[in-house]
Amino acid sequence: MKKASNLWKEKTALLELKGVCYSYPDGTEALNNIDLTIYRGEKVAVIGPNGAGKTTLLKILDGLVLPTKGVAKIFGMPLNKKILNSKKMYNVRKRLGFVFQDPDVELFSATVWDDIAFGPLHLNLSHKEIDKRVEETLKLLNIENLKDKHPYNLSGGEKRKAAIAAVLSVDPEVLLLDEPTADLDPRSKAEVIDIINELNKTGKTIVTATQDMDIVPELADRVYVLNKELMAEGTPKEIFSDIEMLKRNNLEVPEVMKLFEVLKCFGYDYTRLPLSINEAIKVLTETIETEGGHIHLHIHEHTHEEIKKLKGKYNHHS
Amino acid sequence: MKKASNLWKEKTALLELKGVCYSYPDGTEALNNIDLTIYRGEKVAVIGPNGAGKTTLLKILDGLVLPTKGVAKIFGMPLNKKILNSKKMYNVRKRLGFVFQDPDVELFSATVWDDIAFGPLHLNLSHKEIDKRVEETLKLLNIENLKDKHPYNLSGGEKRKAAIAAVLSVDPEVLLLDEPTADLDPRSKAEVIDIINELNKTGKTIVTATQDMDIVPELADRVYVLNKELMAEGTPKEIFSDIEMLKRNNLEVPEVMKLFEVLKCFGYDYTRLPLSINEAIKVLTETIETEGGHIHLHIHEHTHEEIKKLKGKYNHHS
Amino acid sequence: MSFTERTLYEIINWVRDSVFSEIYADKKGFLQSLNPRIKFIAFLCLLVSVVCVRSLQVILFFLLFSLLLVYFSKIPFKFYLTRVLIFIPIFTGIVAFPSIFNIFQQNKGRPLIVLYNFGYTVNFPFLKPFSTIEITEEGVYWALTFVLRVTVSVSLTVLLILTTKWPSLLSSLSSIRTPETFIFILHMTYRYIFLLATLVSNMLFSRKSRIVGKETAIKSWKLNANIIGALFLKSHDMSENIYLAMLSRGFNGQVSRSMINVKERQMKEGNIKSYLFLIATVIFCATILLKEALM
Amino acid sequence: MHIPDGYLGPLTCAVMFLVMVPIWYFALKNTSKRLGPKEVPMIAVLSAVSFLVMMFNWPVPDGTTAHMVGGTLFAIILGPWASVIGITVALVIQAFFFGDGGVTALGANCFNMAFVIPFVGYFIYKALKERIGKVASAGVAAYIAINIAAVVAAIEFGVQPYIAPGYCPYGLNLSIPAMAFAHLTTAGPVAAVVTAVVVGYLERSRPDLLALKETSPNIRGE
Repeated sequence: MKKASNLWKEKTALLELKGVCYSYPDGTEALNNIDLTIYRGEKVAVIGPNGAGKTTLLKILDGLVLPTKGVAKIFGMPLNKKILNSKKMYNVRKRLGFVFQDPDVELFSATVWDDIAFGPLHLNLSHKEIDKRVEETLKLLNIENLKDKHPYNLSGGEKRKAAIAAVLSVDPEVLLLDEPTADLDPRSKAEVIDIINELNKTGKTIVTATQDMDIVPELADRVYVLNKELMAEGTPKEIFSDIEMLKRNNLEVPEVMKLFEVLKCFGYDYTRLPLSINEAIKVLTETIETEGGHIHLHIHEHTHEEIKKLKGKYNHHS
Repeated sequence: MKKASNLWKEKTALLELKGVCYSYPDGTEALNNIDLTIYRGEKVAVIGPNGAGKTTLLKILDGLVLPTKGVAKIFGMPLNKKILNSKKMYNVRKRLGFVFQDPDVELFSATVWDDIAFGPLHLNLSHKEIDKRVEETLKLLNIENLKDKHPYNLSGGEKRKAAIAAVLSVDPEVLLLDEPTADLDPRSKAEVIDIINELNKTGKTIVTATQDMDIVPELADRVYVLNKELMAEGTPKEIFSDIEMLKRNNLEVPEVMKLFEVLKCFGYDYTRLPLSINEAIKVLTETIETEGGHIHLHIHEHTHEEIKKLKGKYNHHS
Repeated sequence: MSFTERTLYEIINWVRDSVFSEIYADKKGFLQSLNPRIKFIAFLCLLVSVVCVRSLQVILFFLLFSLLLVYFSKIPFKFYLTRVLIFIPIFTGIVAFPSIFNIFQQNKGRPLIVLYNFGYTVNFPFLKPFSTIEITEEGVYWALTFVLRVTVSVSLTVLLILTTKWPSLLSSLSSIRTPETFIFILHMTYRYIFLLATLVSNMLFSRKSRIVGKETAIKSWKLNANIIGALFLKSHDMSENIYLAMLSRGFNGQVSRSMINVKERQMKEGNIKSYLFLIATVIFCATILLKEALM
Repeated sequence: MHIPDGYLGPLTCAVMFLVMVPIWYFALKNTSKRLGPKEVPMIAVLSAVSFLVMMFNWPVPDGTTAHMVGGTLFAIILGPWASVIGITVALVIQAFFFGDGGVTALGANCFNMAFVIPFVGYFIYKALKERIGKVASAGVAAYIAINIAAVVAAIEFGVQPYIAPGYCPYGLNLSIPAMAFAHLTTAGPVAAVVTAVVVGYLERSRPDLLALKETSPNIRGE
């Protein structure tokens, strides 16, 4: 496993897992020997295939489930059964927000307003303050129009935003998101990504579990690859450079990266691999500006061979 | 709305909708004035945002739900309430297979074997024939190892394959798939796409409803854009060229296309817009071979301006 | 965590993890090797006999028999005993305890220990008039019989479930002439319990994750009701889609030959041994019942 | 309210099974004839819900717990005959899962919870809903139904000491007050509150589920 870059060492660790294992009561192993740290203000993504234990990991980080082995420290406090059932957890939970993959699980009240007010109702706030909180949250996510609707009647994108709002209303420091873009159309996806990034800018720490590789560069400064064990850790760039490792774990790289590797076969010797369209534009501009004004694509003697290799490298198709 | 290309007119129409409208019992409109034809042997994709009515459309095509207005013809037979409840429908449904988005809805028996046998059991086949059908289907999808498992012990990818198998065992001519790659990791996604294309090669007609733009070029020769009404129809290339229309409907184009448009800004004048990595390789090779051995990328006077325009064109982000 | 949450969470996880895991049904022990339908009938005989038997000694004999079966079916005793005793028998013990005292008995018994003599007749609401508080011989004997009978019944039921896979067990019901529609619904219910339990468990998790202060009992009742409402809605929707999926695959409302896979394989499993076991059980039960009847 | 194996003597068990046989027969006949294929998965899924609902144990002031059966709710949505099937299914599974509600006592348990509750609940709801509204009548119906069922159960095991010793040791003088007290004060209110809230919830979000019966009473069966 790769080591965490030193950069993060200086930051405050908020959530820490040490040697964490988790088995279901029937003995099936979900997580094995996980060491992981989330620092204040980061955007971290946990990526892995179906059944890799991503959701379980988030549940442990949220203090909902205890590891069967190893230590989970939340805000510096090691969790145990006693603490988990004590009133101390209220303070911990206030600082953590967990958005479940299935928004239906999050929305069980009669109206969206009630769901958003659910958390603040436990904070001993006055009615007026609760009102204010809810209104602010509605505004933040731009869903004021949904407040009186029954969750049952919302579309997929609206449900997702309502679920995020329901968690945000307690104003948590850390936001744990399980597949936040699942089942969303491209527009709703973009909106949710914007919301998450906006929240990160206001200082919230973001942990996202996902198997959608295309959103990783936008949603993470740092990535953990999980497949029951931690397989790798690093910046998105570092992770997406190790295609063999990704393929072993049923994952892949964003499409833009693939295409740039194709261009390489045609003789484009880029300085760095872009992960998104915007980065691609930057990289192209840079190369052209430094390489004497142009990039020259051509078929050289190894092109066909390299392309063949490349196809084999990326392809999950048999 | 664009017109269907003439090519398909000569083929046999299997499913036909004429002026189809659908409203939910509470009055909400789901579909409005849909004209659509599915021809024998095609691969068609129906794309649209959350809540566009894709699932309802498939249900109508499968003869599960009657349109509130307009005519649905299945294998040339116009449906009405009487036919829908008559025994004739069993023969019709035998020729149609519908894979629901949620595999849990499809897998209601105690074991995968039983789920796959459910369809054939209702065809009045002998036990021996049923056995054979099930075994063949298991083999076709390469899931023999799952046959005795309970549906709740399957992973996401396995569930999806089991659900497809459960529908395939009746050997339908037309396969209607609702978001077949939802919730799958990249590897399982690739496997499912392979299976679908394999089935199409053996002569099955495929209709896929999806909001994942990246799989559309692989899963469709022809695309309908649905957003309560039909917004457009054409080959994937035609559809993905109309970015304004896609954006209006909360959709977007595959990443590879976006990047090629970026290359255009840098002076690459490609002959056609590729939709996938493989096509991109082909296009690049062609251009280089015809354009005197190379492509020349550079910053010309309009590059920056064009890129700015391009970004605005694609972006759903605010 | 409140009491509600804890019990809910534990029960749901218990359903999810231990009941559905079938660890012991996969072991290669005696009961596991029997044909499930024949085993099912044999166990019904045993259960009925236990309910019919009067004497304490004979019930003990049944207990011994069930423990022998536990041993030969390779089920760890510790696990087995906790699973059997923890719920019903302990509860029954608490329920039965007062019945050893004369004041809670219907019939007058021989006093074993006299705890208190009032010297006059006491009238107490719901109770028969009494003048002493005593533990009676009959009271102790019948309380013991009661508790033991309950324990043996539970023990047999647990043994049956632990050694049989659920689909086989439910299909076995058809061997006692249960209608196919009913068995089909049973199978589907069983299938969706797991799915809905996962859903409920996630709803509870999501609630727990957002409870950041003390919750009053009334509030938690109302909330649970909301969760049940949401569960109802989601299940209802799901059932409509299941129906359409079934319809799409040729379902015509007639449930016939629903689970041939399980059933057919059952027919092949260890037949001779199973019949021997059934015959032995029937002889065992019949002898005991006859003997009692003659006594 | 689940009566385990060993609480009831062989005679009571046999009688209760005999009573249930025609009820089951009519329920199945009614279900397949009147409800149609659509209700098969619906009954199955709602049985699963009922199974889970029975496991929601609620804390009550005296330190014990109570649970509801969901029978009234089931009957309001699917009609009483479908509820007989649905709750029986849940009870069969529970009998095997927990040994809770015994196998030999299944007849008795089904009579109390799968027959008495849905029928009493359904008819009270039907009689009251025009007068005091759906939510309130659902609560009242659930409260009365669960209490009547509890008393029926109390009679079943309260007669044991008169028939045969070695089963449930308490006579009617004790069993009826004990069961009635527990259900009047604990399980009853829980069932009432939950049923009412759920009906309110459905009224707001899916009124069609509650209205179905009114528009087509004969499909739902009575």
